[in-house]
Amino acid sequence: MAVEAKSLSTPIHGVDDEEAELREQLMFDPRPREELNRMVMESMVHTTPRYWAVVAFLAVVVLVCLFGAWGYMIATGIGLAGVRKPVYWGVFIVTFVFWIGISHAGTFVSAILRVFKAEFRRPFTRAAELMTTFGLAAGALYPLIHLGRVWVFYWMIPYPNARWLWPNFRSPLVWDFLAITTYLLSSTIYLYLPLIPDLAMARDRTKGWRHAVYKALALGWRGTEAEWARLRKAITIFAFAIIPVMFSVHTIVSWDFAVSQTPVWNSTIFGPYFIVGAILSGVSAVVTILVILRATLKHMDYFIRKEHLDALGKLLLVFSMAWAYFFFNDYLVSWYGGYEAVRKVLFFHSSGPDAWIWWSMIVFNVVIPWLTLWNRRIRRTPWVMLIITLLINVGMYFERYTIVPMTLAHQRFPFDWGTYVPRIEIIISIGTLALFILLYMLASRFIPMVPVWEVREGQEAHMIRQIGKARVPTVSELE
Amino acid sequence: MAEEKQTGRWGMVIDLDVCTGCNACVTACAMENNIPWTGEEDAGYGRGMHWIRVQRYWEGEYPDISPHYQPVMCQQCGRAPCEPVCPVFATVHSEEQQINLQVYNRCIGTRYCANNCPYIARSFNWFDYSQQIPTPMNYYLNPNVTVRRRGVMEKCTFCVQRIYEGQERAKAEGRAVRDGEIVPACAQACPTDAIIFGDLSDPDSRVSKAARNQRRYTLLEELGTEPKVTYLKGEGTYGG
Amino acid sequence: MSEKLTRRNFLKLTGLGIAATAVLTGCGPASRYVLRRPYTEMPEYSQIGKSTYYATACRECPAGCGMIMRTFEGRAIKAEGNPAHPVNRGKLCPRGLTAVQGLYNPDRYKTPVRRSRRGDARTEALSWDEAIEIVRSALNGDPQRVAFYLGLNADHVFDFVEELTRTKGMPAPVRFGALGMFEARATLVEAARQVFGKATLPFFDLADADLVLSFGANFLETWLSPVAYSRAFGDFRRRGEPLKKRGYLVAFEPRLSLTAGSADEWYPLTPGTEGAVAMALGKLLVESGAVRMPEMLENNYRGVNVEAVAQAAGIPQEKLEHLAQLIARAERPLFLPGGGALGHASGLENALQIFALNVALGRVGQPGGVFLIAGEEKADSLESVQTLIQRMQAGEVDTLFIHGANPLFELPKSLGFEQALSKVRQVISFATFPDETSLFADYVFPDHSPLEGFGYVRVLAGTPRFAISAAQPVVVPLYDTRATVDVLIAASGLPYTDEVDFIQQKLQPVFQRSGAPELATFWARFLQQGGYWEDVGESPDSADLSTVPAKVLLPERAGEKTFHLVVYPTQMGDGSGANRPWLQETPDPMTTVMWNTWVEINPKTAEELGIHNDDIVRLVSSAGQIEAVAYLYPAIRPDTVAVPFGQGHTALGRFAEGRGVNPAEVIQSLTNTVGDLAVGDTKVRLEPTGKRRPLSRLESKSGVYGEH
Amino acid sequence: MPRDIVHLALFKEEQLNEAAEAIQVLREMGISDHEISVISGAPLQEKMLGRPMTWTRIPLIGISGALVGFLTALFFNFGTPLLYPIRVGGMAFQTIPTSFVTIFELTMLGLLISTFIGVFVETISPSYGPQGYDERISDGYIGVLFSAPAELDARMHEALTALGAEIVHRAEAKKLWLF
Repeated sequence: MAVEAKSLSTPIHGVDDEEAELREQLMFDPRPREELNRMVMESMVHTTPRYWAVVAFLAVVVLVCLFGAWGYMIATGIGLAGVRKPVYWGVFIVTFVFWIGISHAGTFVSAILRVFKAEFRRPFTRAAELMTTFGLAAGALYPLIHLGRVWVFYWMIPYPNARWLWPNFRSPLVWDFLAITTYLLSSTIYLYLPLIPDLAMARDRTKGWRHAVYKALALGWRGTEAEWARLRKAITIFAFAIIPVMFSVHTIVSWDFAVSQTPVWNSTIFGPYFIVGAILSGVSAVVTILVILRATLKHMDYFIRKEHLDALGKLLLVFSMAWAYFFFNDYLVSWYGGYEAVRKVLFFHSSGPDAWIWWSMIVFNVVIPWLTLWNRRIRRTPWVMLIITLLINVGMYFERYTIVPMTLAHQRFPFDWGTYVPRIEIIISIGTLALFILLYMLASRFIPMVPVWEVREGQEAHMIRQIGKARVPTVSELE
Repeated sequence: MAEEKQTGRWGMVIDLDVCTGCNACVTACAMENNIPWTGEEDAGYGRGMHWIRVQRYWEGEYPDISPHYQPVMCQQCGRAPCEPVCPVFATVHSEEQQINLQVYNRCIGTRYCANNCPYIARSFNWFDYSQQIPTPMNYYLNPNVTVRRRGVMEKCTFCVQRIYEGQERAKAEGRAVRDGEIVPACAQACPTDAIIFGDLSDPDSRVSKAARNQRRYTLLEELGTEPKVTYLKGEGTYGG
Repeated sequence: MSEKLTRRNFLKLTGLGIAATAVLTGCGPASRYVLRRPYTEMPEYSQIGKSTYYATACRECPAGCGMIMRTFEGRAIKAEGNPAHPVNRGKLCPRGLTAVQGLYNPDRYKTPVRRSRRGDARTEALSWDEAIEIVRSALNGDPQRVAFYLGLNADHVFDFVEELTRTKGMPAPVRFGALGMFEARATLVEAARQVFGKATLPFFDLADADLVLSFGANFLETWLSPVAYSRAFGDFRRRGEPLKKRGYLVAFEPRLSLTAGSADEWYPLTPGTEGAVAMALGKLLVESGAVRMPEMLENNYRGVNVEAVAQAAGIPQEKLEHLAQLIARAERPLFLPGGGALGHASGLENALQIFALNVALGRVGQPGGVFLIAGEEKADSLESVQTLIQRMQAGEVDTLFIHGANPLFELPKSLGFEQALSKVRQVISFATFPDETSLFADYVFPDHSPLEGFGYVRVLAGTPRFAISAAQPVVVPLYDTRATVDVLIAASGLPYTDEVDFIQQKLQPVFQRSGAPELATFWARFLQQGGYWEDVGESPDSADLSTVPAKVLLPERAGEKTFHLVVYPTQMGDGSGANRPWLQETPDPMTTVMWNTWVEINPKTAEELGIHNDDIVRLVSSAGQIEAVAYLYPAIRPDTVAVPFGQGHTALGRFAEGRGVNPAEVIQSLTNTVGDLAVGDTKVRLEPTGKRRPLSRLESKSGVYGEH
Repeated sequence: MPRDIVHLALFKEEQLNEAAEAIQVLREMGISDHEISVISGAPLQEKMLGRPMTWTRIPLIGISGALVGFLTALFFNFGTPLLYPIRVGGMAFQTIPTSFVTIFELTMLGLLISTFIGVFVETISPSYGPQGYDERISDGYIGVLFSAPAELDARMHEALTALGAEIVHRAEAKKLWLF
């Protein structure tokens, strides 16, 4: 069969309507590498006074709400938080799980979509990976913040004390420690590896301190065949290996709850349920961030397009359904089992004084996505997507709130029930939210937010082919 | 360590038919074990440090209503759910006494053990409550019991300091520990003697005999935690 | 190399090695024999020294339990019960357990002081010489113008003051305390006197009874000798030989107390109908023909209308019949006349009727029956206090000495003690604590804390045997305090060298009884064992039923808008326990409330009045009004509200001040025929205030009451 | 032997075919493959340019790391409880179900960390073949670096320019990293 293929690298003349529509997609709207480089470099160095004002504000919030409040709490006692008997874990753990969930975005987008060659991933893998790293950084603070004696946190690290006593490797908290360490390290590396060619690009285009830093970080990258081959190999290893690590992290987080004897926590489905929830919240957060980046970062409207929101919106719908499936599965089985303590907890989830949290969770996680995301117009409208994804994340936060303090509050002895009212937790949680945004904002002016070489690679591999009478977008096997 | 002979599986029986719910055990425990008070607001917000508490439930409707008392403390589980979840071995099983120990020095305050305790028997030092004891009231603090600082978990120890003292005394006198020689503060104070404490490995001890009573049950038996505290059903449900 | 390594060098090297190891590991060679363990062991597992144990008497309430105080390096550590003591047999109640928190309370008086303005917390320190001079001049004035107000403890201070007033021709001291007031102790003594011919508290042998009907006796918490009765209750329930039958407890109380909570049957009767219920039971017993009783009683009972009594008391008639059957079947029934029954206008009649049932069933002097206590109870009724107040009002008192009591807090405000106090020229308090009364004293000459001084307590309630508890100092006095008896001896010139000398003289008759070879031996044993007691008790030989009335007045029921008020003492005792943080933090057994005062209201009543849990309600009586937090208590009559006594201090140190309210503000000063406070006859109105203040409770409201 | 001069032939992004051809030309001129190296701004597969496959030890390093992690985990799970036997929750000192978690995590940690270390070490270790760099590479240019004896200069220039290459004579090895 004679097929006429045109590489999109060369501008096609005589564009008809069909092609114009195709050109709405980034991959079919190629620009020369030089120009892409320029756009990314500009986005990186371009700042406004408003940007700095926001950064300064966030820095103050981080200083006061996170470090100030935390320091005060270290000096006075964990009692400043609202935790109590029997709700020994509260918003700290809720926020911890939330951030760990957010951190699933990067790996999901970048590793799973990479493995499955989902081409729409290309422009925002880095944005998502950054979320992973910063989400983990924010989340990993919480096991420390929540400790009663944070100054001896290092006793959890696997090393023997003076009397050859090691940590307890049967404790899910040690697993947590290992898993989070593994995930934090590997996701940071996974962020870094594909960044090297872009750092080299930035190195070649900067002077002064930026040049020095990029030079150091680019590891002398020249782009030789060996370097590319190594990178490809490493990225492949990482892409395949980091997926189970990602699953393991949130599974272990779920085991913190599931291995205990607490009613409702003790559930075998918690692992996948948590993972699906994490991906739902992570992908939502990616959409949120993409919408914001698109609006605030220079030239981003070129890289991030409605097609991406559209694709992610579909993913969100799928994950919202998956979440609902797992949630219902967990709920039904627990409810049907009829164990009294479990039924009590479930009753209090949906009918207790804090039931509005549970109901909001259902509305935000299921009702709203299901009612909206099936619609292509909605999926392609950035501000609507911004609202929907923010709500999904609120819903996911509420899910964790339901699971942690609202479950602990009603255990087997009704005499010892206790309602939990968060106190300083809220301030510290705001502090880490600010920390996350601050880190992200700073990174956006320091790290090329778009993996130029990957976009370019994709654009080169995409072409429009004439098959019969139609022009069909295709992807070459080039990779 | 296991090289010593297996005696002294300490256990307790609480006869709910005799328990009047008077809370003397609560006070006695606090006075023996240097448990700090927390004040009105914190105590009301579930931060009371009581190692033992008397759960009071109501049964029936007025006028045929009666309270049901159940003193609950750490049940010293044989298979304690709190123990394996601690990342730093701060709560461990004592092979000698077969009880559940809390090592304050090692505790880093993850509070996982308390979450995993189905009996909600653990108290956490949310603040430096014991530092708030004004001088000279701290004079009465028991020198044999650690004064806990903030950020660590604590719980009933079966008055392990008394167990040790009794064992050492018996050893020094070259004899076995006599039944009833070692009593924790709660059992010592209990005005109706509803709390019986002793060695479960000795079948003739008072506690062993009481634990074989037909009215016996353990709390949340279905969890398989193998508690060392046995309750005897109250309110006239007599069998043997 | 090896051939050059001589044995000598080898040893040197080894030594060096060991030394190096020792230095490196930071321990000497002994570490080789020490099993190194990580911190799986707490410091609890090492014995750091030997404790010293002192037997002494618990002086927290008048029961006189034996206490063993563990001391370590001169500090009192832990109060334990004295296992040998006949009253408490090794047990203690929460009050006794927290005795050390009283001893080491930071708010104690530290020196003798003069107060320039009454009610002002500011004082100026005096020396003991000046203090004694002041007491001396007060004692040397007109003996008729001196008054002593002492607490309820039957201790050596009371004996000394009695002797002092007798010698000097002063009016006899008033001995009165809140615990006696709420259980109408004088009424009980008077009833015993009338029936058994001896003014003493009766002892009820709970342990050997098989059926106990308690008429408002909260004997597990505060009544007479709670630890003794609690121990007996344990035996009563867990009985072995000869009855082999679990004791069965029936309680008649308008509000379910701790005791009623442990009862097998609880009848919320109308306050004040206890005597009538006793009569109705007597009548039913006579009718059943199962019991033979003195004719005189049968005649008495004949006129009882059981139906009317059932109606008035609010107990269904068939329940009374069921109870009569229970009694008829019981081998050893026992009837307790408690404070709830006695603190009414008809209190004496109620007491006599209840005694009559005991007599009718032949329970006097029998195992599981009523005994008389060896000692003589001289507690005063409220009447003596009223007399004293009248004297004070009339300006007939120049100097009022107060020891071991806090009348300004304990007495119903309507008695007007505070106003009367202002008419007294000079008030001298021997309080160890800045309590309300001592705050209005011109001089405070602090006594030792009970754990710092010598003394004794006559056991007047907890055992029928002759018993006297010995008190001895367990620690060196913390502050510049002085034993009140010492001060009074020095000031009065009575022929004793000091307190111990007085105690020993006073114990001469006991020493004679004991058969000890010499006083020193007796004294040593007395202190070492924590007292002196004999094995056998007395029992009343006869009972005189002539005073048992043929008719008991049925009290009027609470009106549509008014409620019976039940005021009951708690683990805080007479209120002096409120400065012990651990008594405050020990939950109230029934409500699990800590650190505050609550009003118990039946949930149905509360619903009608629109009151919710944790709402602040106002209680108004003709005597005054208080505001306290509502606790919807499911086990109280709908026409009754109950308030615990002991909180609401305006003084008494940091742990007590400004906490809760004092129900003494609303108690009407009604008295019964004996002159005891008819505390159960106070009626109050309830008014919601619209304010809220959550109570500090151990229980979960939502878990226990299903309330969010 | 006098040092050969290093040349850099730059091709535009889309001149991939020409670059492949140029390599072929150079090879025909007698310049062996190891004297040529290709640098590019986008990943090019060796096959595209007809170049021999580069060989890397990264998978090997990664697997060794995984093995180390696995062994560490074995020690953590089954060794450390014996160093200090402490009984918890009625469990055995060495529990198999819980060990899988640690084994998995540490194996993965070993694999991923060592993979990165492999990349890092291989990247910073001196590479053979002609050095040299041009900043246009990161603009997508494809650079063919080769060292050729001086006598070939003219021929080579001609042939490569004909293919559209821009020749950088004596391409300098730049100091691109810290050392």
